[in-house]
Amino acid sequence: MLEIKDLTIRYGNFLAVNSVSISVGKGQITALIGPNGAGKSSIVRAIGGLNSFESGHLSFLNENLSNVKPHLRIVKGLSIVPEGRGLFPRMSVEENLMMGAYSLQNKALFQDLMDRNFALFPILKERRHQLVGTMSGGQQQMVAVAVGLMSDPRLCIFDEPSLGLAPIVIEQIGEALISLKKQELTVFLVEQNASLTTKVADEIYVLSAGEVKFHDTPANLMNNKEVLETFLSA
Amino acid sequence: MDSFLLLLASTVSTGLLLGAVFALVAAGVTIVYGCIWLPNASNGQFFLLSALVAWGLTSSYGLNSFTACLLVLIASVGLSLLFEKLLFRRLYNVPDRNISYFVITLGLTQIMSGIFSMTFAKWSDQFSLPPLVSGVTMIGPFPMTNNRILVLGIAYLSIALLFILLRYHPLGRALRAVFQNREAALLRGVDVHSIYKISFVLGSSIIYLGGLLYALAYSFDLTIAWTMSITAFAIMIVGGPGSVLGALVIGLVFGFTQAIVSNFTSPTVATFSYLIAMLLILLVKPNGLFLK
Amino acid sequence: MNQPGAIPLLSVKDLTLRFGGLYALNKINFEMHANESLGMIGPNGSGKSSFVNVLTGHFKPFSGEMQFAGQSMLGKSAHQLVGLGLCRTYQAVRVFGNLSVQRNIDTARLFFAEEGITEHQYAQYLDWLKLTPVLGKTAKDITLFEQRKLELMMRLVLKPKLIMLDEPVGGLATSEVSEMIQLLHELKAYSSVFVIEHTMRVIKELADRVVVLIAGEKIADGPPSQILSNQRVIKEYLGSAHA
Amino acid sequence: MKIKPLHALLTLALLVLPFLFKDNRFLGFILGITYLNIFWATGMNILYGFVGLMPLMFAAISGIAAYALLYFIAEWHINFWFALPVATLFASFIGVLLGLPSLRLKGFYFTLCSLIIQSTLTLAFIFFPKFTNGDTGINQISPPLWFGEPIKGYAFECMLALMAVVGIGVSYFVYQSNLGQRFVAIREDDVLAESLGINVVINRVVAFFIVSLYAALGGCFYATYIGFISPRSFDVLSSLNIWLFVAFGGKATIAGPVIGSILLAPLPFLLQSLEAYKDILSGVLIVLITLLMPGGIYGTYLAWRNANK
Repeated sequence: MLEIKDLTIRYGNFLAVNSVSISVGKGQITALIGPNGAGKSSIVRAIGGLNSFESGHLSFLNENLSNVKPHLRIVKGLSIVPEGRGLFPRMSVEENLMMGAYSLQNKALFQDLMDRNFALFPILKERRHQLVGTMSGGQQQMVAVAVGLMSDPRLCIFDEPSLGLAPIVIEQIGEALISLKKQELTVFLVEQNASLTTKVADEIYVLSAGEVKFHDTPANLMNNKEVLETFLSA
Repeated sequence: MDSFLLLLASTVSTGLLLGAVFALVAAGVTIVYGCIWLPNASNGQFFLLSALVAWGLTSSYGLNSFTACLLVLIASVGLSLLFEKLLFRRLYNVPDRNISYFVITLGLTQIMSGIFSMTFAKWSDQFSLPPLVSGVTMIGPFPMTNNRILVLGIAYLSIALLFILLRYHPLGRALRAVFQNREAALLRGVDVHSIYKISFVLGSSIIYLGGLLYALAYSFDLTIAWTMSITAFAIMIVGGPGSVLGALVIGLVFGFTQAIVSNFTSPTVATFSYLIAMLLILLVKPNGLFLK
Repeated sequence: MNQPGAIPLLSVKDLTLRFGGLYALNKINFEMHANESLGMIGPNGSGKSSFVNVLTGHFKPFSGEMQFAGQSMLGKSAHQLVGLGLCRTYQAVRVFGNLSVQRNIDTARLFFAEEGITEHQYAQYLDWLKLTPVLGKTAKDITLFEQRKLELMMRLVLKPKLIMLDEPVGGLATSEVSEMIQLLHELKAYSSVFVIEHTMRVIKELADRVVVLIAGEKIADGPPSQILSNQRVIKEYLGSAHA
Repeated sequence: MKIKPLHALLTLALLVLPFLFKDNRFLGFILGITYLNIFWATGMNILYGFVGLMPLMFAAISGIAAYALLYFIAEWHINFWFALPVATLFASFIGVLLGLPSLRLKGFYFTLCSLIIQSTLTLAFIFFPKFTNGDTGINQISPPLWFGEPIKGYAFECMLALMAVVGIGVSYFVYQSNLGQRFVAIREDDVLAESLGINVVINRVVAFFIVSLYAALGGCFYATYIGFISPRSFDVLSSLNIWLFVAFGGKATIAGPVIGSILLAPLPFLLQSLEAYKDILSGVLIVLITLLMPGGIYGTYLAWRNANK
């Protein structure tokens, strides 16, 4: 569904990402983990068109993303929940969800998507009129996930959803991701927290200092001492 | 006794009207600043331009005020698009573009005031527009011209429409989204650059409307431009740069201040107080009163 | 390791920093002596950069005491602290991009004007950091590694007693990282070093002692080997019980 | 401090010119005005070019100095040469106070704040007629005496030429000195400058004091040279105009403000018939310079020369 081939990103002379190749299969949860500063967010920003990149090839549903204007990529079904959640603090939960559906072609789906999100995160229904800026980190993350789903995407990319969240909230996010997989949504999860990813992901890439060091299933990675070592002291 | 009541009535009606005009112009300035980071120092010249052109149409072409104002508003959209394309689009991706925009609009102010002094200044030194409608109606004990009532109506209707557009219409929501989180709006599918264009046209049109409403209610001269620029900036800064609610509320407050103050001393004292208020807010609470 | 009676180079007692209700730093305590080199690690948002900003006078602490070479640091602004011998670098490399490398260094030498470092020392540092070939270039046009070295040069001419290095290897290619670590080893001869990183890779080779900061609180303080096996660190760092 | 042959030639030219226009009062007057503007522009360049702040309250400081000078001369009955230093220091002290917001605000917010200060002071000039004789301004200002003889005409132009050259010299000295390097460091990155031991606050205050001296001295000589001042001589447009000379010529260089003043200052007088075009022309130049040539003439030339070196 999403192919990244030899992606290289440079800020001035700072090499952030060094010829990284990742492919995200349909209906799967593919994860990319690595400590912060490893270049994960640069990859997500390049996919979203927020960053230019030096070389490499990005294709979504085998269409070259470079030919698609950044604000039209969501119409193709690619929804990104960026690092820092990408919310509108001085708007209510409901208005944030409406912005999530800004690019929705078939407006009839709107209410159905809202109901599905309220089912996924019941708390959002009670607090639909509350300003998002006044909510806790965990609640904001739920709104961010819901906003990502409001455009009825084929692929949803989550950039560090666990950032700054308490462990129990991270569990809830994990459960939500698993239930999304059951609804055949393809997910590309970019994370720093290894425990969340190993529980939900089907395939994991480990990134360190801008280069993919490992690519394996969670089971093999668990008992691979070397991964742990590189990851902890990467 | 009733002379006091009359004074009170006229102050209230002036306060209401000035308040609405200030609120509209300040809202126009703050929308453009919030969205594009463009502090429009020539908003007073825009304000004056629409009034003068409308005056030209009514006095030398004999059009009635209504058509003149309509023509001005329509033409202003073209002018705004031209300004946006020629002057402002070039700097959209420059991070600290607000200082360059500020200097460009100061240059624009000088160009426009030069043009006015060579054209309109030569034709007359006092300008006003013929009333939209004639007659007087009594509101309780107070007489009020129908024209002023109509102008007040249009002014507050426009404020209401602006508020509804921003609060409930998807375009208004997209505008606020771009202001609150530019990149997130882009990710949700908002074409940010077209929103920049729309916000500049919307902001400028509101300023042009303010000019027309003022010209319909009061006679004015060329000095109104610089005073308006300073007042609109003061309202934006005190209300909070980018906060339309702030602009509307502080606009009304300043409108009433102007009305009350100019009854006792000269209006310049009011301008003086706006400057001091702006200075204090800039130093003490740069985010203004309404921006969290 | 250090004579018990010696005055610590840096001592921090119950240092607390609050933004509104949020505790960025909560009662941090530790000491550091001149001949020691210290490391600090902590995940994102653990308060590392707030810690550096408080110590170098960019933020005012809410409460607590900070002493540098026996003198209190409270109320001192960043440039005064340079006078005491405390300098810092920034997480993102920070040089005067539009000025030449030579002008960058000269700007740093302004501080001491006459009684600065001797010409001999200056030439020695320049040669050690291999900056002579790029002196004429504009700072933004040299490689990131050279910019990092320029940052070190600009601190050394200030005759520092302690340099706080904020993620000194950030953004470097793997080959350059080992070269930088070697440089930092040699740097210890000229000034004490305090390295802030979010992983152990650099710290375990440089620091005699490591302070671990999580959510604004010091949860561990000891030699790198001990830290690596500290259950609480691994648990906090890697998320729920995984190791 | 090496003096390049070009600079020596330029200085000599500036000093010699008044003799050439000795009898032609019209051109002589334009020359005098140009010198004054060179002096002002060189002063503003220290803040705008070296320290990186755009002080739109510059003309107000000149105004304060001019009005103070006339007040001291009239009330204390002292002659010009005693009143000058007092008025200049008084205005410079106020100039430093007006500069304090720059310790908190930068970029656009500082420029906006300086615009507000300028507008407030212009209003103050109008509304405190006791000192400024209000909107009508003060005329028949007597020129300074030199051993009993009033300095007028070409003699004044020689003095202004000398003042301009001294002004350029001082700014050249500041630019070369440690102080100038600190200013440039603050302009480039004031947080980094602070962490390299530069006391950003004190250096900004010093910069404001030096620039205020330029503004104040210029104001005093402007008043006695022109013989008439009014609030309009020291309003926002005057500050913007001086800024334009610096930006048009080339900010952060020594020659820039001089070139800008020489090219632009005489225009309003030479285009006497097209008076209203003055505003339009300077407005168009402001827009073009900001959009197309931020480095100004000399700045762009320097960049082009370095690029091809």
